[in-house]
Amino acid sequence: MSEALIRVQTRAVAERLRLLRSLVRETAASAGLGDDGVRDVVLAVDEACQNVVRHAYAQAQSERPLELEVLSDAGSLTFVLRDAGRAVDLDAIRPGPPDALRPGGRGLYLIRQVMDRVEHRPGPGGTGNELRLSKLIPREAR
Amino acid sequence: MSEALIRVQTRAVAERLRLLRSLVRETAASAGLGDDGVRDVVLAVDEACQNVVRHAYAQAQSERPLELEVLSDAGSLTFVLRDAGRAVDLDAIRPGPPDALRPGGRGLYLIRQVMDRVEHRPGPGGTGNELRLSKLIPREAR
Amino acid sequence: MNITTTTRDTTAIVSLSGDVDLETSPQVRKALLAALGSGSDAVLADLAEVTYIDSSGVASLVEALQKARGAGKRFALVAVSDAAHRVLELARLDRVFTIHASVEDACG
Amino acid sequence: MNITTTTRDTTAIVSLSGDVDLETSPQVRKALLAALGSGSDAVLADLAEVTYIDSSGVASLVEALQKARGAGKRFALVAVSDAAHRVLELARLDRVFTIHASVEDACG
Ligand SMILES: Nc1ncnc2c1ncn2[C@@H]1O[C@H](COP(=O)(O)OP(=O)(O)O)[C@@H](O)[C@H]1O
Ligand SMILES: Nc1ncnc2c1ncn2[C@@H]1O[C@H](COP(=O)(O)OP(=O)(O)O)[C@@H](O)[C@H]1O
Repeated sequence: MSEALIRVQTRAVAERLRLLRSLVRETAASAGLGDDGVRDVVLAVDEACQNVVRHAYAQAQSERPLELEVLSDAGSLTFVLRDAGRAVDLDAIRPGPPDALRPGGRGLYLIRQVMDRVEHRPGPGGTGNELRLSKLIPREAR
Repeated sequence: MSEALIRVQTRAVAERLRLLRSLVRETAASAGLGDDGVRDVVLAVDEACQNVVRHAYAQAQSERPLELEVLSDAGSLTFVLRDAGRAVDLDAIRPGPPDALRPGGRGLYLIRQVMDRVEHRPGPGGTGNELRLSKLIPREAR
Repeated sequence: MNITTTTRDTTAIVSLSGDVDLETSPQVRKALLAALGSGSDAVLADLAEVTYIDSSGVASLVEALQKARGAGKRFALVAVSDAAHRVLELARLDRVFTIHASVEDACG
Repeated sequence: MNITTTTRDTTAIVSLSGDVDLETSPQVRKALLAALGSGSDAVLADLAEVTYIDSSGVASLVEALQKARGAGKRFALVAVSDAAHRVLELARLDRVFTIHASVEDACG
């Protein structure tokens, strides 16, 4: 049984990412993830949030909801990220290590490197995305 | 015009207060409240949240929603705290400095000492409370 | 939050570090009352490493002070961090407690 | 996030401190490209004080590297903090950039 630790709603703009990171850091640390685990999870969730900021909404769009929910169970921590943009098929985007000399295109790669489980569900009716990022908690910290 | 920076929903239990404090700290710091202002605001919002934890719900109650919203405008930062407990009349509780030798009863006093505006609205139909705590942002930091 | 109790002659020193809040103050209360219940004739709460304290933490200190008075024992705060001092001030308790700069000062 | 550009002989040193994220990386990009556009024949990005860097920050570094190569200039990272190094590693870029332990090492 997983428990919702917290649910956060904000506008998907770059100025909120710092705040979201501090929230992720705090939940990951209290879940027992250790410094390296905390750092990796903060990166992955930030990359996922920043994809919502950059890709989910048209630039001019002022309504740009982003919801982050943190779920915890005995063995893992899951970050569920929801947007209300156009539903996309993220599973179709499976690049290997990104081209060293292309500046962009590293977000999903980093997320998949760092998290133990990545699940994407396009929203019903072509609207919205739900991305679930899970990290196992080391046995000795549970 | 005030802008909602973030809205957070969680269970009103002592184990979530640390996370809420870190969120308050981060928003207060980015709003430009210096170290002392940040520290005071963290205390006030924590005291308000802990009142929800201790007083809003019966101990055995497992559904115990607590919502914290942070609003910002050019001149101030407002923390809106909502519970779904029995509506109370907090304005009726106006103690002076609490008795030095009574352990409890200091929360509202600290909140009123530290915040520039404290507004309480009992919810409609006798259910729920909304507490709005505002802090002015020093002119030079706006 | 970390609590360590050490003894120096007949004085018990309860050192707190981290955030003293609604979640952790019950342990602080327990440690202070245990120290007062032991053979020591004075108890010092060392607040040097306290990064945060709320009204529930302050309530534990007040309760310890009361219990000490009742038992004719000495209770004092030591090396109060800025964060803790601010809250004592706001709660108008900074003059109610005896406060020493250091354990040495308190014992000397 | 703070960016300071200093010059030592013909080398420009862009020192970053704080979090390099989607909000702040545009400034980093601008500072790096400006340093590369100036008269200097080498640019060093000093990452000693970088507390966090995301893919957009990494992208700015990659863009600077590309531009340096195009212009026949040297671009290297210096004193890379643990936080930044981890991300370079995850992005498989830790071997793509030239990395020096210190500005002295890089200039020597
Ligand atoms: N929330 C999202 N909504 C729409 N498209 C997305 C979303 N997240 C990722 N994408 C798509 O996936 C692609 C790959 O993302 P990523 O690996 O993070 O690299 P980058 O964002 O730098 O292109 C993006 O270019 C975008 O087309
Ligand atoms: N959210 C709330 N719901 C119900 N009652 C509340 C709430 N907040 C405060 N109160 C009431 O106000 C009183 C004073 O609160 P406070 O000054 O924080 O001291 P204490 O909580 O230690 O009694 C409480 O004892 C409680 O009866």
